[in-house]
Amino acid sequence: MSSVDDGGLVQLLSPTGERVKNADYDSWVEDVDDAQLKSLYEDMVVVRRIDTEATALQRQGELGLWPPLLGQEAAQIGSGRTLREDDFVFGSYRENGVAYCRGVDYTDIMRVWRGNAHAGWNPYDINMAPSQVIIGAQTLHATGYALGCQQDGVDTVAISYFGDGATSQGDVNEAMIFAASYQAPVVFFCQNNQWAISEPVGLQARTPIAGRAPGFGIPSMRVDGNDVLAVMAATRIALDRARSGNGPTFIEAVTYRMGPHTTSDDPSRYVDVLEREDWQVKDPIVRVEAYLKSKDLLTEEFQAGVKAKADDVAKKIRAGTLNMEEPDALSVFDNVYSTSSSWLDRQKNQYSHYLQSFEGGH
Amino acid sequence: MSSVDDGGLVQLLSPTGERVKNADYDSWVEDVDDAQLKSLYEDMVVVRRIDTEATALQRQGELGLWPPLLGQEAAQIGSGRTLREDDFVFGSYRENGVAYCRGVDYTDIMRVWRGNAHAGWNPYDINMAPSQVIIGAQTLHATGYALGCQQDGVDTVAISYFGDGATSQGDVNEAMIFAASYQAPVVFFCQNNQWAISEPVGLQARTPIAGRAPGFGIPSMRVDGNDVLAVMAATRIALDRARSGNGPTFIEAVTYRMGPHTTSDDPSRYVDVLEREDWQVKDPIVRVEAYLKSKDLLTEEFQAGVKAKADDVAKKIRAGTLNMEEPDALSVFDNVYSTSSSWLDRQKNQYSHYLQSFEGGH
Amino acid sequence: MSTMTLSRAINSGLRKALEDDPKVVLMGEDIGKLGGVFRVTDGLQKDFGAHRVMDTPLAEAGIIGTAVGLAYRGYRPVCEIQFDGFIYPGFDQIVTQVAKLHYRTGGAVKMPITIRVPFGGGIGAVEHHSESPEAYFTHTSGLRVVSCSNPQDAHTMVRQAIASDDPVLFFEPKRRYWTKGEVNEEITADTLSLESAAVVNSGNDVTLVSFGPLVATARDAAIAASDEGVSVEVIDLRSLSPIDFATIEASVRKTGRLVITHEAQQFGGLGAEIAASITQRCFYYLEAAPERVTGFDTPYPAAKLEDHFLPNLDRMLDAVDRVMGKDNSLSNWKGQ
Amino acid sequence: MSTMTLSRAINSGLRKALEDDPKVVLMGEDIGKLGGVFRVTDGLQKDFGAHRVMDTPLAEAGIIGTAVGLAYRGYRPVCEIQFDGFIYPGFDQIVTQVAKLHYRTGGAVKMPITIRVPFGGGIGAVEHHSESPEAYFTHTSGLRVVSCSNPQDAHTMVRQAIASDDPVLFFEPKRRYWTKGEVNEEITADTLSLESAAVVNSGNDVTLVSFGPLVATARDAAIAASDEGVSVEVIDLRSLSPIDFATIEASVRKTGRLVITHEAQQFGGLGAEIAASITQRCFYYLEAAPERVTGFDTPYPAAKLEDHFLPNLDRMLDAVDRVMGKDNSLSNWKGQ
Ligand SMILES: Cc1ncc(C[n+]2csc(CCOP(=O)(O)OP(=O)(O)O)c2C)c(N)n1
Ligand SMILES: Cc1ncc(C[n+]2csc(CCOP(=O)(O)OP(=O)(O)O)c2C)c(N)n1
Ligand SMILES: [Mg+2]
Ligand SMILES: [Mg+2]
Repeated sequence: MSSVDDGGLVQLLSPTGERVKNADYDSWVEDVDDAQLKSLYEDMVVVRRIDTEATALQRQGELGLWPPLLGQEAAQIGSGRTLREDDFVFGSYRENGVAYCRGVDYTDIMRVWRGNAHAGWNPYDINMAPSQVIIGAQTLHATGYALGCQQDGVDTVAISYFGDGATSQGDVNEAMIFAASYQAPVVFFCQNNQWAISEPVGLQARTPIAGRAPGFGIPSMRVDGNDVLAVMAATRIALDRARSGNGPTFIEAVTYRMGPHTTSDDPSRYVDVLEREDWQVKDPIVRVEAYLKSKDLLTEEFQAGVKAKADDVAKKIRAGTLNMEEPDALSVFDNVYSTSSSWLDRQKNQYSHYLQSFEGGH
Repeated sequence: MSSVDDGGLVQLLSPTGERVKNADYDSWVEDVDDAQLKSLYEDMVVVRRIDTEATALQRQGELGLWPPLLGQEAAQIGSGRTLREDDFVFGSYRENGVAYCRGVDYTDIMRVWRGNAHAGWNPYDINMAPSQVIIGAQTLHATGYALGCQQDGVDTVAISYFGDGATSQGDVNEAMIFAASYQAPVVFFCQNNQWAISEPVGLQARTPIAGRAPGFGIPSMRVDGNDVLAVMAATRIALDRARSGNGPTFIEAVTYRMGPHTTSDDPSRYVDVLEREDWQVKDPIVRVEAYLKSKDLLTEEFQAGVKAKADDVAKKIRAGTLNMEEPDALSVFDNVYSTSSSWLDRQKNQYSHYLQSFEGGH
Repeated sequence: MSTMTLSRAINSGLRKALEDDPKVVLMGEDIGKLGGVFRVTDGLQKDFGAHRVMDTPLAEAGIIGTAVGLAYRGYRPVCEIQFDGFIYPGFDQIVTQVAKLHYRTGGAVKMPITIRVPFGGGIGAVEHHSESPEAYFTHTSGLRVVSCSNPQDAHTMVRQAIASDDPVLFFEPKRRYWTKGEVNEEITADTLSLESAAVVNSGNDVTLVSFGPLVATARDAAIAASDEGVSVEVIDLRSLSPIDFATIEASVRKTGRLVITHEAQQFGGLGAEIAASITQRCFYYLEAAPERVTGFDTPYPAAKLEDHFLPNLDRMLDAVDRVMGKDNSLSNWKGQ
Repeated sequence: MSTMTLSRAINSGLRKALEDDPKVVLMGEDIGKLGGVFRVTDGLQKDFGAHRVMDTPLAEAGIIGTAVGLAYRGYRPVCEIQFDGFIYPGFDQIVTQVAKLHYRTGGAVKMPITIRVPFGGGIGAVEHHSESPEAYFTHTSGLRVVSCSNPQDAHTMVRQAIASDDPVLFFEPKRRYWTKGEVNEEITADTLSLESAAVVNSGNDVTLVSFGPLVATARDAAIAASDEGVSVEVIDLRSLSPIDFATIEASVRKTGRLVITHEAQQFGGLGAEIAASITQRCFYYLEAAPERVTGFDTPYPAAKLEDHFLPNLDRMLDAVDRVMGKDNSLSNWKGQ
């Protein structure tokens, strides 16, 4: 179970919604009752709706950019929902579904993409770092944070999200080396969505990505990333290992980027439509829907409730985005340092004078 | 044979000089006849003598620094001797034994360590890059060079040498990723001498280093690095794989740094004498001596010849070092660019004026 | 001669280089099928093959480091860094290897590597997509650094950069990629020195030094200034290292006043070097201290604030007023 | 008060910091049992344990990147980079993360990371062991950069750096590690501003600005100059970013002449910023253009050539002669 490099893929819920038995993983999701299942479903539907709304907002010129998570809902909700409040998340730019699980204020998700701020939220409010644009850099931060937890003697875990492309960066490899060396309580969660912009995963790795970690002395799992239960189980195994002092774990969640890299991207230049269709049938939400149906849980009432929730969130996001306050001109100088800097103070002062010269009619 | 991660160590010659049979590796050294064996022995003795001489020169103030290769003779001679003239070596600073195999002018080995130049030799004269101080950087150069060979359609191979500590650097991991992705004809030769200055290999890697490469899709071998025959066999396997278009190979040569990191180092602060004694009995030269003896090849005449050769090389090195020409003052400005630079020309011109002002009696 | 965008002009320059020399190879993230996120390499992989236009794994140190190896082997790699802010993982290989190998080997090993970097702001992007890191490289001995401001230069200079036996950092003004202009593709790489600045607007009162994306703004500023009776000479540096000081010096000896503008942060930016060097060379000609109009000494801000951060026409004119001793925003400034 | 070497003074400062704040952790290569290649951390792992004085795997990006995570968690990491030339693999984490996180998060996340860098030449070392990379960091907004020149400052400043909530690059003049001086270990971190320069020699004719290893040389130059009747005021910058311009300005208003010296390459070095800024602030007080005495714009050369590369007393005096209008090496120079 713990060290996979044969390309095997853990799956607990088949694309058609059958529950697949797995002796090693089942116990980790046996508490997932009907209510929990329904709520996982709701979360996935809601984050997909957020994604659609954000894409629409971008098309309408209200956002500068949006990186869709379409297709990766199970990977993000399945893992995000297993985290404890005190755990700390270090993601890339695409983990808006995870941020949702962390209880982020909806509007905060949009600040970065509207161009109002570099960080949408205060990391300490939801124990999640802001989006990280430098590919892979956050994996080291997670490792360092985990070292801090270890030194503090608490069983808090750091988790880092990153893509398949990111695994080529030196930082990600160094993060594994540091984590292994100190047995840091960190989870490396790789969403292998098959693409790094236009580059297929095969360019980064000729063998399954999950096969790398064992070479660093880190156990790894390769799971169906479109299977919310498999993702949950794997994440719980990893969190449990970290909490109990047994060090890092690497999870490869095999999924697919159903949309463009970002709203600026044109995947028609490089994605084979047939490949996309193959993945369409593996949709993470559809299979839970089928499973719920097989359990007679997909009532009209339930579905209406989910839809209402999604609509409500979308509405709030839209309103929050449109009503977002513009940053103040002079705030460009704020928070460069935590204390004052003679040089920067002077520069700010001069620019403030400059701005005033217009008001005064220069 | 090709993918080792169980910690097993290939050995063809035991510490006491017995020839150990190995079905997978024997064929790769079956051409090593008595004459070759004797010459391998001679090379190891000579490079050890170079090492001793250089250390003495440093103690006498004739060199600024020297990084001994004491204990690593088999790793360097065993691999260095298998290379073809057109193969290209990218080493660190410790591969002076490999440089010897490449036919370097003896004095050239010393230029860097006397402080006369940043590179001892013209890389194209012996197809070996100059010493590289930035840990791990050369592994990418080897990969790029190998890509060039691939594109040129020749069966030349690039080989990169680096230490156990280097495996923690992002560059080394990226080199493996690029090499695997393009199936570049490159050999990654790691001399695991158990130490990175004062840090034991366990800090860099909790599991055998050779276990990493397979995760990147690169076959690896873990060999007794103090066994010149095992090293030869492994290197030949790797070279053959590269030449025949089957991509990169990783070799971990398990050896021991019997001396200090450099002449500036004080290992008594961190090395356990007992550990050192354990390795003393695994000496790479002693075992070949025993093997030669068992074959009645260790005649007095042969030994005298080897000693004479070693003494001669040492003498030449000493003379070459002491007679090395001092660099010309204005050469500090040479070769920054391959063409002239208006800025630098002016600076050189001014400094030349400055120097003249002393002569003129300023 | 044909009309094309700046990005197309680079594309055509790369194409010529690939045609002219089989040792030229392009490397980078998404430069193949996609043609780069700015389409600068559009169509080149299709025409020259994946071995000459190589999509690389996602690792900048890997890109630069393998380019070093290719250069050792006699190739002339042209590396694309996708955005300015992503050059830092490759910084070590650039500074310790690319810049130093020719010196290290006493001239034995050449490093004819071109590193193309779309740089600068003004496109409303997220963090790390709008930076101007040129000063890190101009302070690094062994590198040449250039930046183009118009389609013709873009075309000619990228060919010169590739033809140069020295490593060249080639900074492309990304917000001007869509600027159109006439391009003569017959100009060969050896026609021009890679070190020469261009006087793009003649004037007598103030010398305004600019490069890359701000040359257009500087020219606009010169026009606006002339409406107020101030004659501004605009210089397009083109080469950022070395700098063609002779051209600036000649101009300042005439005007007696110098303003330098760049998007990069001011402290230790290229403007400091130009101000210091010109002060030294033209001390007795200067009527006022050189002024700098630059980005602020903050990280590049969120998109909604970038119009404040970026030098614009008004800030340039204000600096022109300052060196002219005219009424300006700091006339009544009491600060330290 | 006790007499100690500069390296010992830092050691004692680190010890105090470890004692005073349980959140202070030291990280680096060989800093544990070995005590660092310069023994600056000698004995600290023994006394504070391997969890507070951590030997790290051999990877600078890893060191800085994990320090960022520790800072997120409320720690105050003090990272040692073994030699100046090895900071570049960590450059991306320093520039894109350490420098920007406080700004990125609108002040929510503090980065009280100290990065200790033994820097500069003069010790006869091999390549990459003698560099002065400070200008890369002073040009990076969000970082503070300091350098000490004597044991007392070394002790006080390392404690101030660690106590600062901002990230601080702490450049240690490695060739002065063995310089001895009186150190008062009772001075607490908050006694002094981390931004103040010191006038270490008063004078009236020329202001000579220096920092780190060259302060001692500058003081010697002042003595030599006074023998020739020229009175040189020597300033030790201490803070390289921001720079205490008020102190330099006051001095230059008095002397009217400025010479700046540093070991780093000249083009785009810190000297350019000082010359440019002081020219702007003191234009009407300057009697001559500011002069710079620096390393050459070459990579750091082989040890046998470093005495040429490094600024020394004679080159400083020659620059003093230049700003004084006295006979000097360039008096008859006909170059461009
Ligand atoms: C250091 C760095 N290099 C390049 C980029 C440009 N870039 C942004 S996203 C991306 C692809 C990332 O792919 P992956 O890691 O698989 O994540 P995904 O976008 O698929 O979630 C690239 C190349 C960057 N942001 N940072
Ligand atoms: C980037 C970089 N960081 C740190 C150093 C300092 N340093 C020089 S050698 C060395 C240890 C190298 O260990 P290893 O890779 O095992 O090679 P060995 O010296 O044992 O042959 C270190 C840390 C360096 N040269 N380059
Ligand atoms: Mg991906
Ligand atoms: Mg080693």
